[in-house]
Parts: sequence; structure tokens; C-alpha cells
Amino acid sequence: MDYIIEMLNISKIFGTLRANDDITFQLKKGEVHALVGENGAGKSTLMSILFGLYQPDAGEIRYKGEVVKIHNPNDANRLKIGMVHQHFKLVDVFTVTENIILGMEETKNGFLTLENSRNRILELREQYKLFVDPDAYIKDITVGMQQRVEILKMLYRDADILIFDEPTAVLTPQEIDELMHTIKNFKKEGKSIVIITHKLAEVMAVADRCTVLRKGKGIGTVEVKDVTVDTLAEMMVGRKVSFEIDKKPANIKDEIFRAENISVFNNEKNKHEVHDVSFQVKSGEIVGIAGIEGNGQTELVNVITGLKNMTSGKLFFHQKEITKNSIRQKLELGIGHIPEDRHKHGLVLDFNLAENLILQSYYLPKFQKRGFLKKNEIYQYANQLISRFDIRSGAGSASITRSMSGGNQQKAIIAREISRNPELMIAVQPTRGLDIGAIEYIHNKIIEERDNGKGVLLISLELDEILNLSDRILVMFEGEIVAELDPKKTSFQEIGLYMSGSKKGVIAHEV
Amino acid sequence: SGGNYEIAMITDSGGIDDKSFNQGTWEGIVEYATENGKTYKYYKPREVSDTAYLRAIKLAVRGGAKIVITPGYLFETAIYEAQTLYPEVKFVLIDGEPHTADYATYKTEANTMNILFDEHEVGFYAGYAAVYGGLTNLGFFGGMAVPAVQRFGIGYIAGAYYAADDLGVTITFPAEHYEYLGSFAPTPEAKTKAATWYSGGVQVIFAAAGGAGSSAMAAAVEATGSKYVIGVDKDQSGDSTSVITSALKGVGEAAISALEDFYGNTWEGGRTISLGSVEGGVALPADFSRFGANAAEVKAAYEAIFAEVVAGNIVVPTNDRASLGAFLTNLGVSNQALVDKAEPAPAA
Amino acid sequence: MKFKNFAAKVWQSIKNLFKPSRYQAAVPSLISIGFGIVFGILTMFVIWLLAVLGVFKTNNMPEFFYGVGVLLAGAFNEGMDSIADMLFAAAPLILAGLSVGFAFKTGLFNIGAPGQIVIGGLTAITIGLKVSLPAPWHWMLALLCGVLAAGIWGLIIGALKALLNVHEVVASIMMNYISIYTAFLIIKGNGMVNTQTSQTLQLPASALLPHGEVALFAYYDMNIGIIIAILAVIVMYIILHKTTLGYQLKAVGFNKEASKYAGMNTKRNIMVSMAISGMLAGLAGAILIMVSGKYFQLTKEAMMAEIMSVGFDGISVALLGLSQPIGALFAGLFLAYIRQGGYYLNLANYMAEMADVITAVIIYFSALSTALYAIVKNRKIKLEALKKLRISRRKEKTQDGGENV
Amino acid sequence: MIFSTTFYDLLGNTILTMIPLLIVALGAMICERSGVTNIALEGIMIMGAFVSVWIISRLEWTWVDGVKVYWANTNGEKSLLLIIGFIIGGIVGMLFSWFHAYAAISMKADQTISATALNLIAPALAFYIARTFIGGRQVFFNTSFMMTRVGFLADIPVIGDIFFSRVNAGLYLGIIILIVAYLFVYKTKEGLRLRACGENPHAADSLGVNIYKVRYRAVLISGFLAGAGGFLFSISTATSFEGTVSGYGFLAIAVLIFGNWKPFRILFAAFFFGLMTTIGAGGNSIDFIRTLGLPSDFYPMVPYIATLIVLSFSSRSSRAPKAAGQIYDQGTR
Ligand SMILES: Nc1ncnc2c1ncn2[C@@H]1O[C@H](COP(=O)(O)OP(=O)(O)OP(=O)(O)O)[C@@H](O)[C@H]1O
Ligand SMILES: Nc1ncnc2c1ncn2[C@@H]1O[C@H](COP(=O)(O)OP(=O)(O)OP(=O)(O)O)[C@@H](O)[C@H]1O
Ligand SMILES: [Mg+2]
Ligand SMILES: [Mg+2]
Repeated sequence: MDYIIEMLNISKIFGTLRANDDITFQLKKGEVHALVGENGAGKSTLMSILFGLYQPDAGEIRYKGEVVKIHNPNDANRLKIGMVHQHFKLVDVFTVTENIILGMEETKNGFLTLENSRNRILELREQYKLFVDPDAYIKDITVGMQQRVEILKMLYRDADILIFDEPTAVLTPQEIDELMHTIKNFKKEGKSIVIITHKLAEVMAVADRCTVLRKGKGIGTVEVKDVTVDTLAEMMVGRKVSFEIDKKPANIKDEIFRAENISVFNNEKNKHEVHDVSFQVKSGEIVGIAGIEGNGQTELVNVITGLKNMTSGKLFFHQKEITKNSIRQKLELGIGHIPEDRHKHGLVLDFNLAENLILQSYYLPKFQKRGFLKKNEIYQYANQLISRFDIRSGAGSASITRSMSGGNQQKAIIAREISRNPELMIAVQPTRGLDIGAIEYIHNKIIEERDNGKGVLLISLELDEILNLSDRILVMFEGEIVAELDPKKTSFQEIGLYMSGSKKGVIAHEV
Repeated sequence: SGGNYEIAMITDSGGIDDKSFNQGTWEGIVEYATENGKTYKYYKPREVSDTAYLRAIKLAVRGGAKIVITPGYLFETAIYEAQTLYPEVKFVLIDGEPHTADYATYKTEANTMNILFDEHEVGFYAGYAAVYGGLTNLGFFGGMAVPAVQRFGIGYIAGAYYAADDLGVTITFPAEHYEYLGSFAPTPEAKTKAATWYSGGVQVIFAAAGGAGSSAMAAAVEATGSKYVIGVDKDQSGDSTSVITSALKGVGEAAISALEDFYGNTWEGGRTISLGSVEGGVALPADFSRFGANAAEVKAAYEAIFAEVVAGNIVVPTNDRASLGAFLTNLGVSNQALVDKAEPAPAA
Repeated sequence: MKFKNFAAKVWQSIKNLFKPSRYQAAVPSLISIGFGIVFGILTMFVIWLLAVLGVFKTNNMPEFFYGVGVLLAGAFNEGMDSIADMLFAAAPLILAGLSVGFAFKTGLFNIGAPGQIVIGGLTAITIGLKVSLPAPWHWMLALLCGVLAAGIWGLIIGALKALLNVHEVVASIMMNYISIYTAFLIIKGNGMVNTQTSQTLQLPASALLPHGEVALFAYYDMNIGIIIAILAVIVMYIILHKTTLGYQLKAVGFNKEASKYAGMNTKRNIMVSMAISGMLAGLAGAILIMVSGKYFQLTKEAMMAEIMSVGFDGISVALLGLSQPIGALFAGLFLAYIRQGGYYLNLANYMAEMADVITAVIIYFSALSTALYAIVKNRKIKLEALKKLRISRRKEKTQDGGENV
Repeated sequence: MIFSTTFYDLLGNTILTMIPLLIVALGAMICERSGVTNIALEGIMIMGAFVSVWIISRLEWTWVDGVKVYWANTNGEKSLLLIIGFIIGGIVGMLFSWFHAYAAISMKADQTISATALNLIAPALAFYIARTFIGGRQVFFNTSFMMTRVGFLADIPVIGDIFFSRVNAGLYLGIIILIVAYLFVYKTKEGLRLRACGENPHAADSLGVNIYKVRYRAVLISGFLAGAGGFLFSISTATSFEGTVSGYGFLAIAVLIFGNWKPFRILFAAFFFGLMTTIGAGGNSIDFIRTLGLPSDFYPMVPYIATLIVLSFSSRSSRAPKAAGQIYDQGTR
């Protein structure tokens, strides 16, 4: 059997951590090969090595049988290897075209000429149905489009070996379908594809073979048609995992929070980011907001929490108006917020874990006396949370959060927010990019909150998360709530249609 | 080691190459010492403060100094202390007289000699020569408003109007073309100021302002029409073609004569000598060629007026507004604004 | 009981102070100090060589070995006197370093310290000359007002940044120049000029910092400045590491967004930390000028060379001291020490500026060595890990030749 | 002439102050657009100015039997000297800035620290060398940047008066550099890569752009322009160089930020600052200002206060290159 790429006994070490430990990965010509594993299993690292971003500390790479050294992305390009990175690598003040041609620009007598490149991009766009405006600025287009730009980058460098690192994490069902379709096209054309994902369903859908990593080690490679989702999951986590969440019927009481006609107008883009949004959250229910990224969810949350000013509208907490309250006042009233971006908002990465766990409460008498921090209390408190939420890190309460893994960083945030025991918990993308184990854990915590009579507002791009957790689903499209659905009565597809704006529903406002 | 250097100079912040009297003094010392085979050296204080100056003197003495020469009034307080502290060491204080920090008591011990200059006289010659040479629109740059600089300026004004009176010409010297810059450095600001003045009609600027003078020279060179600068302290004709003459101040000579007194055992300390035209302490350079056609007359006129001053027939006003005012009134001129600018009345 | 906890707290923080981890951080600084001095000595040697070979003519031959001697002897050249000189000179440097370092810790680059020093000094002078009070109160008031005025001067920069998004570096640079001429205006406008010297007038004894009679003369070198500086260091250490204020300020410095998310008032924090930074600089300016025989000279250059330079030295001190209060203390002392050595180079016919060259080289190497240190450390860790890896792999292989499925 | 002389002087003097700021700030722009901050400009300017001025002062005259004879008299010869000086200054600045590049890029060191070091060492070194080898702090020279008439162009009304008679030759250099810098940054592939490195080096890296090369080039360019700018500054400021560029290196940074890292806004910023300086310095000899009767120490403050005021209105939208000042390390994600 002829392999186009063979990565043999690859090891990569970061500090003391073995990100890749003697992994062997073989890619056949023209196959779709899935690469799965928990967070931090080493998937991105392995592929970054293949793409020339990192150098392996041990092991060799073979291209069509002969050993090659891939020192940098240029070498990768020469071998026609392309990669769509987990964290998109785009310059957001550049246009789509500029981003695509960067590194292989055309010049006429010294000066940049975009014409030919632009035409070439338009051709590719037609050929693969990857619709995106070549003259738009990255900062103005949706994540979905940005991903298409990343794909176009590869095609522009006419790559034959395409690596997708968690491409579906940010897409709607429809977009996912399209992507899967595109991938199949690539396969038809004889391109070889590696797809990293956490969603085993997708593996089943497109992949021919699947390699599983765990904690930096290669667990094995299997023919997808020979296995089931459960076996894969077990290979990944090393134990049986249950997918359906046991969820008691909600016992919903009186209203905790109400938003009335919230609007946010963006002067630069000269359009409403949020338009006339009204809804309420009652005690003991989980309200899920579904929607494609960039349809106003982020702005809505920022308005509610106070990170952003609204143009018009009112907020009520237990029937008391809190529109004008400061962020701190809202926090004190009992609003918890698991932020979308854990690095930007969630944590002060240069503080240690203990210092991060008191980020909103450092000034309370519990942790402070006459302006002096009670270090002992602070560290005791930290140690409690660490054991209660089983946050793993190098040096316990004193470990700098920057050095912690994404999953554990997220756990720390959730620990902090839940332990503040808020009435209303706003959870944005609580499980983004986390592995099955972590997701399972966090979902249970959220349901726990709801069962303790708290109100939960859940914003997520992961539809199954919305469907599994919510007691009520709101769908946002272009800043408006276009539907209110009952998870028991609705379907994946239906929500998808609302999300993409192709269906508008009548909403039973009960305000 | 640390050597034993008999002749010591303490520089002020300017340093031995300030193109001004630090340098003049230093060159004098070097000249004397090399001719007479004496050891000599200069010391730079840690910072500008009476304390630091005193420490520097201490250091010089530790370095084996028998005679310490300090240029500038900033040393007055330090010398006041030092002269009693080191009676066996001789001190030469140029441009100042020892006194306590609060000016309560002035005292000059027998081991100290103070040398002052009659800058107003050479300022007078400069102004006189300029106007006599046909430059009737004048300006003045002073580094800062201290007596020595003020004397230059006041003499300059007096000289200019005196010449105007002699020749029966009218001259232009508005108050806004007389400034103490508050800076000795060459800066775009200084140059811009000079340029603005020149294009405003000023023909010559007497720059008693160290490096700022160099900016004036640059401006003069670039200005349309023939514009000039009058140098200060040393003959600056080499610095720029625009330097028409310079107000010489014989610090070097002063240092030399002091050293001669010291080594010739003719040292008479405990006094202040003031070097003027008579003693040859101040003068214009002999070369007047830059006055062009009428160089000869200007030279002659200068020598004549010089004699007058030496003879005491002309009493040049020093650094007080009163005497300048009087001097001008005698000439039938009234330019009070300028007088006020030359020596500002101390604010309440 | 209460006292016991307190004692415990103190003990804990003292232990913290002497945590090896803190010295770990200092290692690169020490290495680079070594580098710098070696470099300086080499330069001195070269100069000596060139002089001997007659490449350039000099009035007095530099004396190499003697020169190295006095340079390294630094503050010990003249026993107590020069030690006093060093402590005296160190005090403003330490405070300036604290000022800049504190700003760094809170994510701001206060290159405006020079201007704040001027304002601090200016205010102290004004109070000293215009207010008449008995001894302790007078200088205390002058000091206090200097601190407050400079605090406001810093606050302006902070406000411009927080409220109008003006880059603090630009604002600082502008404010530095403005401070000079403000000083001139106020001094001349209120008849505080000594017309004989165009300097500020002598401060009355009541407005001078207390100074021991160890002095050589009526006016003196060593004063309580260094004690004030050390107190400031302790206070700043406590503020930064032990108080909610410091916690907030650091949080905002590290991550503005997250601090906002956590309900902190980021704008206010920026202003507060610029104000505090300004106050420290003002303190430096005040103790710099509240000394007999030290004046503002009313020329731009003099202000820059004699007063504002301390502020720029503050940047070096902060960098060398890793922006930590304790660091500033040692860095300030070191800078004063080496300058002292440079001063005595006068005796060996070298120029005092050698000290500046050395400091500069030290700063440069401290930039490099911090990086080098990290690299070396990582490489070591990595090699060990690799060794482990190989061993473990050999084990696995022997257990089962089983390759991937 | 259509306008009063004061108007032309105003412009002339504005140009005098503005050109060095413009050139140095443009260099800094290229540097920061690549992601490397450069607050070492002051030091680099001093170094460049010192060496180039020194060499010029040696070149411009010769001994003819014991007499100093200036040979550079005609415009042509002067311009030649100036070009030489400009280039030497640039090269020295370039070499000097290499230290910053090495520390900041290769060694991944803190950019503020290495830059501060350069600022510290430059004056000390210049001073030391001058004292030791020239025997004096000052270097005197005789060359000026003023061109009396630029051929027939001088006869064009207004334009001719402003741009082609009695102009500071630096003006032309400045304009040329401005245009070249603009084209380089926005119209060439190097420029595209440069900006990419300053905005998102990881993206550039993943497309095979060599971050280190791009950044080295940028720092060295800014070094060249700073050094050359230093030469322009000192040669058009006075007839002697005294080891200082009186803070213009820092002012250039101010101009860069004021100019929001964009070439033509930098031009405006430099012009604005130059104009204000001129008004401040010309101060009380400009009639309408004299009538205000302000104390003479107020005028020097004008440019700084004015700049602050303008900044407080214009800064809301200001945006530095995203990656400026950040160390690039493939590892960090
Ligand atoms: N540049 C780096 N420096 C230090 N540690 C790193 C670096 N890159 C990855 N790691 C660590 O190596 C391990 C593997 O990282 P990697 O991103 O390959 O995991 P992954 O399988 O992609 O996880 P995820 O599903 O979250 O993307 C993780 O523990 C991560 O923290
Ligand atoms: N009460 C405590 N219990 C456990 N660990 C502690 C306690 N107090 C301090 N530590 C540990 O000692 C370290 C230093 O403590 P502390 O935070 O008080 O010092 P610091 O000066 O604030 O440190 P930094 O300079 O990093 O801010 C902390 O990072 C923490 O790891
Ligand atoms: Mg990954
Ligand atoms: Mg801490």
C-alpha cells in the first residue's frame, strides 16, 4: 500500500511535557484520515510538525517513501502540504486576497500586482463553491468565511495533502455539511486529507481511517467502517463514556432575569449588532441561545454583563431594573459569567491560580482586611476549589495559569463562577475545544446549577450542546431572535434553518 | 598612585571644551604648564552643586594640587569653604568672589585671588564696531541673565548707540531683539529665532550664548543678504564665515598671569583684580577683514575708541540698568524697553 | 494574640523576601553586571594602549591599573566620605527607579518620570522659599507638596491615556518639556531667582532635609534621603504584593480586559498607578533639591543634565531591578557605586563618563542575559526529558516489539 | 511675492524642524510596522550625527600651505558633501541599530531594555571618542543645507518661493523618503510581508515568510534613517555638533504615534510640530503673537502643549501595529 506521508516514531517535547511521544502516523494517497484525541493529546502538535512549524525531537518523516526534512512551511508547500490551523492564522486588517497571496505575491517591475491572483482566487471560489468576497477585510467577515479563506489559501498553493485542525468547531450544521461535501470533492480529485476533530459523528461521516492519540501517545489506527463511535470514544478516553446526559425534568419557578428590547448599534459597520431583543430567564431553567458566530450573541452577552454599552433597552433582575448598574454591581447582585474567550476575559494568565480564583472577590472581607490581602485564606480557598473541581496543574494553587492546559483553565473559571453561587449563570461556549471528558464534566455542573434553582443562559455554537442542555431554545440571526423553540419538539435541521436565516418563526413573547 | 599634579583646574558642567571660558582657562593652563614643565590636570565634579564642587577641590588637593583654578561664579561658595580648609593651597577664582551660600559674608583669604573682567567694555567695542561697520540693525543673544553676560549686552547697547551718535546715523535695536535664551545649546529653536530676526531686518547678532551662538551662525550663513554674528570669549572667526568679530575675554591670559605670580613668588592673594581694556583683559581681535571695504576705518575707529576708554574719557555702563539708562539719555536716546530687557528689574 | 499573627505575617513576608526564587530572577542581572564591568575594564585597557602607542595625544597619560583600582573601589575610595556620597546619590536614583518600575509592573511606561521629578523639585523649592515654618514641619511640608504636585503631573498623563487614549509615552515626552518651562515661569514669576547666578535661591535651613553632623562642613553630603528611599521601597513592596490595591493594579497591567470583566475600574486604576508613579518621582525630585548648595539652574541643558537625567537613570534602575521594589534598591545603590568609581577615575586620567558606558553595557547585557538564561535553562530541561524518553522507549521496545496497529 | 516674508520664513523654519523628525519617524514607522518597537532613535541619531559630522568637517577643507581652505563652495560641491554625510550617517546608524535588532529579534530580549541601553551608550561614547581623538566635544563644520536657488524652478510664483529658493535641501530628501517609504510599505511585496509581521507574525510564518529577516531589515532601515536624520538635524541646526540632538529622537517617536503609524499622517504630525516650534521660537517677533504679551518662557512650551491638545482629540482612533513590541516565538500560541 503506498503511503504519501509517513511520520515514523515522532516525538516532540515542550519543556518537560511530551506532547508527542513516539507517534507513528501514516497517510494513504487519496484517503480521508481522521485524527482524534482528547485535549492536549498532541494532535495539533503532530500536524504542526508535518507542516514544518515545529521540528520533531525524534523520528522521521517520509514523503512518497523517501525521507524528507520539513524545516518550515515553505518546505511543506513544496511537498504540496497545506494546513487549516485550529486557531486561524489570518491578518485581520488585510483583505481576503492579501491574506491568501501573502508569501507568494506577484510583482510587476517591483510593485505588487493583485489582478492575476484575484482572478485565480475567483476561479477557485467557483470551482469549490467556497463563497467569500476577495476584497472584504478579514475583520468584517464571519468565522465560517474566515475558514473558507484558510481553505482557499491551501488551494491557492495547490496543495494535495490537506490538513484540517478542528474545522467544524465553529460551524453551523449546514456549513458542516458543506464542508464535508467539499472534503469529499477534494478526495474525488485524489487529494489526501487529514481531519482533526472531537466530533466522532464527523469521523464516521467522512473518514476512511482514523488514528487515535492519547496523552501524546499513538493508541492506534483503525478502518472507520470496522468501528463504532463508542469504541473510538473508549480508545480516546481510555474508559467508557456516556453521551446522553441524565437530566431531571426542569422545575421552573419565577423569573430571575429579563431583557427588554435590547439594541446595539455599531457606528463603524453602520448596522445593528443586536436588534430589539427581549427574553427572560426563570429560576430552574436553562435557556439556550443558538446561532452562527457573529450574529450578535457576543454583543448581547457583553451588554448584559456590562462589558459593552447598549443603544437602547432595559435589563431587569428579580424585577429590579439594572440597566445602568456597573459590572461590579451586577456581579454582586448574583450574575455569573463564563466568558467566551478564556484568555482575553477569563483569566489573568500571569497571575497564579489562587490569584485568579479571587478575581471578582478579592475585595470582600473574606479575602481582605483594611486593604491587605489575607494570603492564607486566599490560598486555602484556592486549595478547596482545586480539590472540589479537580483542577489539575503543576504547582497547585501557586501555579501560573499561563502554564495550565486549556481544559484546566476552563475548569478554573467554572469553579470560580459556580463557587460565587450566582442566581443567573451566563455560560458562553463553556466547552469550546474541550474533550469529551471535560465536556461531560462541565455539562453536569451546569445542570447541577439549574437543579439548584438557578437560572442559566447558555450561548453555544455547538448545536448538540444546546439541544442536550436547554429547556428552551432561542435562535439568533443577524442580531434578532428569530425563533423560540422547545428542544423536545425541534430538530437539528430546523434550528439550522433558523440559524442560517432561511426560516423565520413566530415567537411567543411572554413579557 | 594618583600622581601629583601641581596645577589643577575644576571644570564646571561645561567641561574643558565648552568653547568658552572653561576652555580658555584650560588652554591658558596648558600653555603655561607645558612651557614651564609643570604638572597639571583638570577635574570634573560629580554634579553641579556647591557640595560636589567642594568635593572636586578636595579631590584635586588629594591629586597633589598646589594651585587650584576654578572658572565661573558657581564656585564662589565652594572656594569660600576651601580657602580656609586648605590654607596652604592657592585658589584662583575667575568671574567671581568667595562668599557664603546666603551672600551674608564675602571673604577672600590671602591664598585666594579673584579675577573679574570688564565684559561691558568689550561689549561696547563690539557694538561700536558693528554700527561703525554699517550694521545698523542689531540683536543680542545671551545664554542666561547673569552679571557677566549682562555686562556684555549692556556694553553692546551702549557701544552701538555711541557709534550711532558719532556717525549721526539711526540704529534699530528693539527690545524683542535682545534675549536671554535660557539655553547655551545649539537647537532648532535658537536657529529659528535667529533666522526670524535676520529676515526681520536684523543685520548682526552678538551671541554671548555658547553653542546657541553656533545656531545663530548657521542662520546667518543661510539668510539672504549679508548677516553677521559677533562671537564671544574667544576669537570665533574660525567657527563660521559669518563671524564678523568677537568680544575677546582673556581668561587664558588671566590664568597664565596668576600662575606666573604663583611660581614667580609674586603671589598677592586676598584681593580681587578686574581685567579691563587697560590690563588687556578684554579686546576685539586685530583682524577686521570681515568688515570688507571699510575694514580699515573700523579698525582705526576701534583703536581710537579703545584709547578713549583706556584714558577714562568714556565710562561704559556696567551691569545695572540705571547707568545704562543714564548713558543713553546723555546720547539723547530713549529706549527704556530695551534697558528693561537688558537687566530685568527683579520680580517682587 | 493579634501581635502573634502580625509577627507571623511579617515573618512570612520576610521569608518571601528571601525566597531563592527571587534571586533566581536576579541571576541574569548579576551576570550582566559582571559583563559590563569586564567590558569597561577592557575599554580602559584599549584607551591606555592607544595612549601608550601614541595613537592620540593626551595631556596626561591614563594610568590603567590605578584606574581599574579606583573604579572597582567605587564608594570605598575615600572611606566614610565616599560611602556617604554614594548613599546620598543613590536615594533619588532608587526612588526614580521605583517610580518607573512600579509603572512597568502595572503595564505602563512612565518615561515622564523626568518631568515629574522637575515638578516635585519645583514645588519643594517654592514651599521652601515662599512658606516660613519651623524646622521639621517646613521640610516635611515641602516634601509632601512636592510629592503631591508630581502625583498630579503623573495623573494628567494617566488621565490622558485612560480617558482619551493618548499614548502615555508621547504624553510623557511632551509633559517633560512642559515641566521645564513651567518651572522657569514659576521661578522667575515669583522672584525665586538668584540674579547673580541665574539659579534658584538658597533654601532656608528649615526647608533642607535633615543631615547628620558627620558632615565635613556646614553643608553636607549625606542626609536622610536614603532612609526615605528605603521606606518607600518597603511601602511599595507591600502595596504591590500584599494589598488589594497592588493586586488590582497588577491585574489591570497584565490584562485590562479580564480586569474589566472582573468588575475593576480599569480607567481609574491606570490613573491611580500613574499618580503613584508620579508621586515617587516627585519624592525623588524633592529630596534631590532639598539640599544645601543644590539649585535649579535656569537653562534647558542644566535642567536636563542635572535634574531630569535622574528620571532617565530611573529607567535603567528599574530595568536592572526587574521592576521589583527590592530590585530598585539594589540597582540604585549599584549605579551610585559605579558612578562614584567613575568619579574617582578623574585621578587616573580617565573620563568619568566611563561609568555611563559601563552602565549602558550592563543594561544591554541584562537584556541579552535574561533571554540567554531562559534559553539555556529550557535546553537543559529538554535534554533531560529527551534522555528519559529514550530510556522509557528502550524499555517499551524490550517489553513488546508491538508497533502501531 | 504674494505672501509676506514672515509667511515664507514661517514655512522655511518649519521645514527646518520638521524634516529630521519626518525622516526619523518614517524609519521608526517601518520598524514598528514590522513588530519591533524602537525607542533607541535618540541614541542612533546621536551616533549617526557624530560620525558623519566629524567626517564632513574633515572633508570640507584642506590645508593649502598652512591655511584652511574650504573647497566646497558651489551648490554642487556642497550637495556632494551632504550626500556623503547623509550616507555615512545612515550607515553608522544602521550598524548601531544592529545591536537593537540582534537583542530584540535574535535573542528575543525585551525591546525597551536594549533600546534604552543604546540611548545610554550613544552620548557617552560620542563624548568619549570626541574628547579622546578630536580633543574637544564640539565638531565644527561649514557646510549648510541651504540652497539659494534651484534653477529656473525658483522663478515659479509662490511654489518657487516656497520650494525652490532658499530651501533646506533636506526638504527634497524628506519628500523623496516619504514617497519611497509609502510605496515600500503599501505597494511592494516586502511591504505586505512587513505589515503582516507587525500584525500577525504567526500568520506570516505559517505562509513561509521569514519573520527574522523581515524584522532585521526593518530595524536596519530605521537605523539608517535615524542616523541620516541625525546628520540632517545637526547640520541644519548649527555650525557645530555637541553630542546631542536635543531630544529629537524622542520627539520623533511622539510624531510616529501622533501620525498613527501612517506615512502621510506622520508628515502632517511632523509639519504641525515644526510649525508650532517655529511659532514658539519666532515667538515675540511675530506681531500677532507679540500682542498677546505672554512671558517669554511660555513660547517654548507651545509645540508641546499644542501637540498634547491635538492628540487628546485625535487619539481615540489611534491603533498601534498589533504585534509591535511583542517578542516573536514560534512556540507561543
Ligand atoms: N508551543 C507550546 N509550548 C508549550 N506547550 C505546548 C505548546 N504547544 C502545545 N503544547 C502542549 O502540548 C500538548 C499537546 O498540545 P496540542 O495542541 O497538540 O493538543 P491537541 O491535541 O491539539 O489539543 P486540542 O484538542 O485542545 O487542540 C498540550 O498539553 C499543550 O499544552
Ligand atoms: N498562604 C500561602 N499559602 C500557600 N502558598 C503561598 C502563601 N502565600 C504565598 N504563597 C506562595 O508564595 C508565592 C509568593 O507569595 P506572594 O504572592 O505573597 O509573593 P509575591 O511577592 O506577591 O509574588 P509575586 O512577586 O509573584 O507577586 C506565591 O506566589 C505563592 O506561590
Ligand atoms: Mg489542537
Ligand atoms: Mg503576588
